[in-house]
Amino acid sequence: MTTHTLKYDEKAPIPEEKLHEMYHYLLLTRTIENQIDYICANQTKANPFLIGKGYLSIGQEAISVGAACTIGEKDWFAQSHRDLAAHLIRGVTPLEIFLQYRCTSRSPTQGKEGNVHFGPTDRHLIGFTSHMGQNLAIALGTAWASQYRGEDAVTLTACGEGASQQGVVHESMNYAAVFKLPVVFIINNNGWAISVPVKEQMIIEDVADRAAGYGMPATVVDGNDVMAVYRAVKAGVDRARKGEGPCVIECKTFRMTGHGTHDPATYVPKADKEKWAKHDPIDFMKNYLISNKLWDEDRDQKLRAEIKKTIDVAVNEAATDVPPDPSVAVQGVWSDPSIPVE
Amino acid sequence: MTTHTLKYDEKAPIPEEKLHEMYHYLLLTRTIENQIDYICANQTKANPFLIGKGYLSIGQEAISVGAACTIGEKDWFAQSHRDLAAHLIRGVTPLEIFLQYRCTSRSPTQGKEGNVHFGPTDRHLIGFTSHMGQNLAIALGTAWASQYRGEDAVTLTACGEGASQQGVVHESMNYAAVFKLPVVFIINNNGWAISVPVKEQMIIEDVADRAAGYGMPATVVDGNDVMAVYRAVKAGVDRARKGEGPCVIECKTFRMTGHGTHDPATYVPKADKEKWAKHDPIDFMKNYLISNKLWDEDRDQKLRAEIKKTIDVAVNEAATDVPPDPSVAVQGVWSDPSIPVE
Amino acid sequence: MVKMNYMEAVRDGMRQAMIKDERAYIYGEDVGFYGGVFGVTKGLFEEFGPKRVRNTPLSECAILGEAMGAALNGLRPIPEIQFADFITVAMAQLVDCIGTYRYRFGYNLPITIRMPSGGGMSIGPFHSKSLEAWFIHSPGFKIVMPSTPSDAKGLFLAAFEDPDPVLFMEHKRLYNTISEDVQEGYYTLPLGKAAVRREGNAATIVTYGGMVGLAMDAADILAKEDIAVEVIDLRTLWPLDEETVLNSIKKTNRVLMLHEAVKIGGFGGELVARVCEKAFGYLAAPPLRMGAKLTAPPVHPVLEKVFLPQVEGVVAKIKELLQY
Amino acid sequence: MVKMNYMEAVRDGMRQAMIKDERAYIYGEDVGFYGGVFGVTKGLFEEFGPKRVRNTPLSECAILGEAMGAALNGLRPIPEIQFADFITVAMAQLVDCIGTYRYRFGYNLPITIRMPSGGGMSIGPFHSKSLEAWFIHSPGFKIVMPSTPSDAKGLFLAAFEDPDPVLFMEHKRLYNTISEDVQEGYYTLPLGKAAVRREGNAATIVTYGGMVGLAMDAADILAKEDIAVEVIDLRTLWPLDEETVLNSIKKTNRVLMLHEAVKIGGFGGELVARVCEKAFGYLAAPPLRMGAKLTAPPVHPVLEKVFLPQVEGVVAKIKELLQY
Ligand SMILES: Cc1ncc(C[n+]2csc(CCOP(=O)(O)OP(=O)(O)O)c2C)c(N)n1
Ligand SMILES: Cc1ncc(C[n+]2csc(CCOP(=O)(O)OP(=O)(O)O)c2C)c(N)n1
Ligand SMILES: [Mg+2]
Ligand SMILES: [Mg+2]
Repeated sequence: MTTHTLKYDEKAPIPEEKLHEMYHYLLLTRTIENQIDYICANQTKANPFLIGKGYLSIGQEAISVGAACTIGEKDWFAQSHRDLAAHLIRGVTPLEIFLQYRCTSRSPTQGKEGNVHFGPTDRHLIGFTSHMGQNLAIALGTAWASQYRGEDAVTLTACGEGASQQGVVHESMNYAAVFKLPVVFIINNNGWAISVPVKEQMIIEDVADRAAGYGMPATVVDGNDVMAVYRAVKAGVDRARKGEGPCVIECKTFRMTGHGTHDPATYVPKADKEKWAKHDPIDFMKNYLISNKLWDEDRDQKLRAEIKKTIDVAVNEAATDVPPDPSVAVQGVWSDPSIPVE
Repeated sequence: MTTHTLKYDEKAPIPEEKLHEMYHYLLLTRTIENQIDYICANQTKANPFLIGKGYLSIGQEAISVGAACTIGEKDWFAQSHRDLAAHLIRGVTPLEIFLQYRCTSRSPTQGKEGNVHFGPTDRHLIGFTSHMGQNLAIALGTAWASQYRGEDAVTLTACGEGASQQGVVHESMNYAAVFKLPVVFIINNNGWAISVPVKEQMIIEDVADRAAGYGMPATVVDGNDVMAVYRAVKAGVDRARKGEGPCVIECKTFRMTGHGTHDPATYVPKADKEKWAKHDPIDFMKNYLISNKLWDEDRDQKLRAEIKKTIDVAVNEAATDVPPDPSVAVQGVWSDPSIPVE
Repeated sequence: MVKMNYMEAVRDGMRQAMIKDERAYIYGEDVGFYGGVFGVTKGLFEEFGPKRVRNTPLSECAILGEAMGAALNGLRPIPEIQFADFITVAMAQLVDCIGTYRYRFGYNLPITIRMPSGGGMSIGPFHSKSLEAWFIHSPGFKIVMPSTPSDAKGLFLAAFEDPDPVLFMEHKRLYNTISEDVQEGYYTLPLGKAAVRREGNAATIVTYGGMVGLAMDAADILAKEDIAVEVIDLRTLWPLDEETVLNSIKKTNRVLMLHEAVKIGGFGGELVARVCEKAFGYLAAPPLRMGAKLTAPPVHPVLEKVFLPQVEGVVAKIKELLQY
Repeated sequence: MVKMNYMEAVRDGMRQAMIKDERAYIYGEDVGFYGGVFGVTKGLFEEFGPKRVRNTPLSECAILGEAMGAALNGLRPIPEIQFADFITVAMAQLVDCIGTYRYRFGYNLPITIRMPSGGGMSIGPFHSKSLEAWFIHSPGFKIVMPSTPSDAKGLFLAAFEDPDPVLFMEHKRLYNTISEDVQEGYYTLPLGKAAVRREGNAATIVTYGGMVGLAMDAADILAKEDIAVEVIDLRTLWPLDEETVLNSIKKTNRVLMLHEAVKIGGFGGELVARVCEKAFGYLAAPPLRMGAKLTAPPVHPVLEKVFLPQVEGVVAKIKELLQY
């Protein structure tokens, strides 16, 4: 085979502000999602605060944080359904997130969409479609357009290991390789596709092994170590930016919640969950920062308090929003509003 | 990676009758397809003898012959559109082939289908659907049913290198590996998908390299050496029959005709064609047989004359058939003929 | 008789098929020990074991390909497409391979494809759709959309026995919301036979699946104004029980076609056109339709209410018919 | 004016778009140096080079995914689906991702998807279909099915300029069979405007694409019996020029909806239902439909003739309308 492992310096220094930024987003994401989880568990069915379920990234935030922190405004992120962090990093506010979940009048998707079916395109995110791996194909186009115009923007795109068994993922990876598109494919391997464990989805250990079949380099990283994710994705991004084509980065992690907030996930072996709980991405990063004297408990308390306040403000603000106007339901299918929908 | 090359004895002896059988089918297939090619080139548009175009396997017959000769009646072959030989080996007669191409009243598909959109299921072939890689997914089911009942039947399935860029092929290979299905995936890599050369379809050399990404063994063989194909596929079949799961066998060959009989294929570099012409699967086999004293010119002449006669008889017989009765057009959608189609 | 909700009835249908016929097996994403994302297959894994109740990877093309090959090789597969909406990733296997096989090659494909359909649950664009119109326009399918527990079970077993591919489009909003006494053991109800759910002579509502309840509610409201609406539940969309529909229209002379699917390009248009072709002279008013708007199904209930037909709308349409 | 056949007109449309707008590019299977399997893109590779006229692997999901991403990132992609029939392998990208994006997220997708459609060429089940009814039932698409070279060019350029995804379903049987004088250079024709191809007051035929010629032939035959049929060519199926259709029916009081797609569940049903809803009182006879049978398109011409509408059938239907 002509392909190889994506090489990068596993000890490459990361600027201190970047480390702090990543830690901040880890905490921010976790706190928002804990809040969503809490609300979903406690709201009444008759008068819910949030509509529908939360599909959370609790325990696997480092992937989205590490990845999204490697790129800039001009770049794109065609994200998965567990990429709340990428939204925040690309400028979506906690208020927008809660409004999106509330589906109320000021929601960025006007109440037409809910929860993770989101991704404001003006921030170079791609609205998520339920059929899972589809954003990998869309990433081909954002990347191609950059290449077409001779720009050096890159596109990140992500999906779960479950989605990676879909046909569209195969087509997308091969196509990216053929046209040497500036795409970095990120696989969030969290061990489960709803209730189906990874061992029943594929018999190989690593989705990353498939990259060789497209002529791309790949690597597997600890998805709960945000610095490892950052370094690997950054290497992929740098390569892509130089015109060297796509690559695959598989991030091993674990889904610490149910598939959605409705799912108690009793099918997940306790031992697995406990093992991964000991390797929480936030604790891991905090330990790293503290033991390297880049952080202390005092600042930590302060940051957490600040984040809590931000979120409280966002939730309170979101609470004031009202249901969408019914007329919204029939608007926006076409640019020309005179085309009938009935 | 946990996977490996499919190992087999590249010098494994092949019984003499098998060698003769394979040579016979190589010649029979070639002669039928030459006849189809000739008819297509010479018939009038207004009153055609055959309806539509021929999608021929000229120059790559050894793949279908070598593969189909490894299995028995109880086994299945979910074939590609260049597997005429497999049809013949599984008992379809030259007359049926010409009737199928003529689309007349006695055609096995009653004139509803034409040319390679064929594959009588009672002979454990799967009717071909144009969307290319689809038969690989259907092979999962025939194989599963055998496994389910505890039988040791295997299923061969085939597609081109072009089709192998489709999503369905990815899903099928992974799925077969997960359930350890008795399937042998055969890739006919003939260098072209209509006018698109393999270099524009993928940047790897061998489709077979993808097998590792599913945890299957694979091998690449000279697709114009029928003995090599036979040995490799047989190894895959034996493995599958023992319950050891699927594998991939890529057969390198070259499309010596246009994509169809309508296509002069002026886009194919002359040098490539000339190179492969020197490695014709029939000449190759004939040389092998003669130099091993298993064959002589005399027998060869006789066989060719016999085949020519068989085909002349078939063509003449097919010529007597009449167009289908118009009523056939609206029959057979459902088992219950009273369900309206209008 | 045992009281069952709609979900339990579908499950019992599957269970009876599995008990009776060794060739039956159930598979799809999450249908194993999890019992499916709605719980429909709960307990079947324990009862029938991993060979006959099997999880699959997220690979719908492979799932439907398997169904076809397994049916050709003697089994009677019962695949699940987790939400009908997701069939879009496997349309070639469904419409091109499965739907046309019998016509092209003459072999039966006894496959029952379960596809939970329909909306009204605030779960938005890709978990709410009713796509039956696509499949009626495609040759080769029988299409069942039951509206009651008894029908769900009896029609499931008829679908299972049928030699042709059947799309069994249960309505997920009904799973836990309706229950009734259901016959125990194995029984079938004929495919292609509509049910007159309520008799009346003022106007006819032709409907099916998730909209039968709404039609009955509208009929209740109208009954208070002494307007007697006949409600026909098609149960099987194809083959269509045209006779029952036409007979009703010959009596009431007014008809509303009601479905949850998008109205534009929906099955209602086919019904209207067939009625025009076969009973135009009986029509005292234009045959009308109600269905969803031509948008993606929106999430917020306020919006989804606009998207989907509502009872007031049905009542208004019937009055429109009467006042014509 | 230059004499062009239908294929040349489509090609010229593309060429004009490519000249005028740097954001335009053409891609798909075999569209490069080969010029496409029908020859529609012939010469464009040479003129615009490999970046703007690009072959792809056999990967329709990737092709349409690319279209969407490229449109969001500022380009104006012109992908080709080699035969409309093959769209079944990429329905999720088309219907779910592309079709709903504007409604859900508010961003335009200026994509022109070329999908050669239609039958009558003895090329059977998967190279002959007319699938427009599926897309009319799915939100977000404009659908163009031109019947003349001038329309093909002018409507292609309008589709290209349009901010929304347009399905441009050219009829492959027309490629070499019709030609006419076509305006040179860049021009557009409005989407959503039907053409009255022939005036008449006895009955109206509403049709489009490959069936316009048949309707005109039938009108010729009927004219000999002094029956003046009005023929409306919709040109754009959605948005629908309802006004032109209704105006004609108000005049003729009799209408036949004619299309090449399967009749059952086809667009004809939608048209009939809309006419009933909006002009029932004007109808002197039941609005009728003609379309293909609900089978796969068979190969042999004798069978395909039964499958597709024929001129004698159209004539008979019009007489049926008149004799009602
Ligand atoms: C085509 C399709 N089939 C099935 C589903 C239902 N479904 C939603 S999420 C999911 C599992 C996804 O697993 P993975 O890709 O690993 O992502 P994770 O949820 O683990 O992050 C499934 C089967 C779907 N959304 N789309
Ligand atoms: C889904 C789909 N897209 C496109 C086509 C048109 N098409 C027919 S054959 C072919 C190329 C197939 O190449 P390959 O699989 O290598 O087979 P070969 O013809 O070389 O044997 C294409 C693109 C098709 N039949 N189906
Ligand atoms: Mg997962
Ligand atoms: Mg090939």
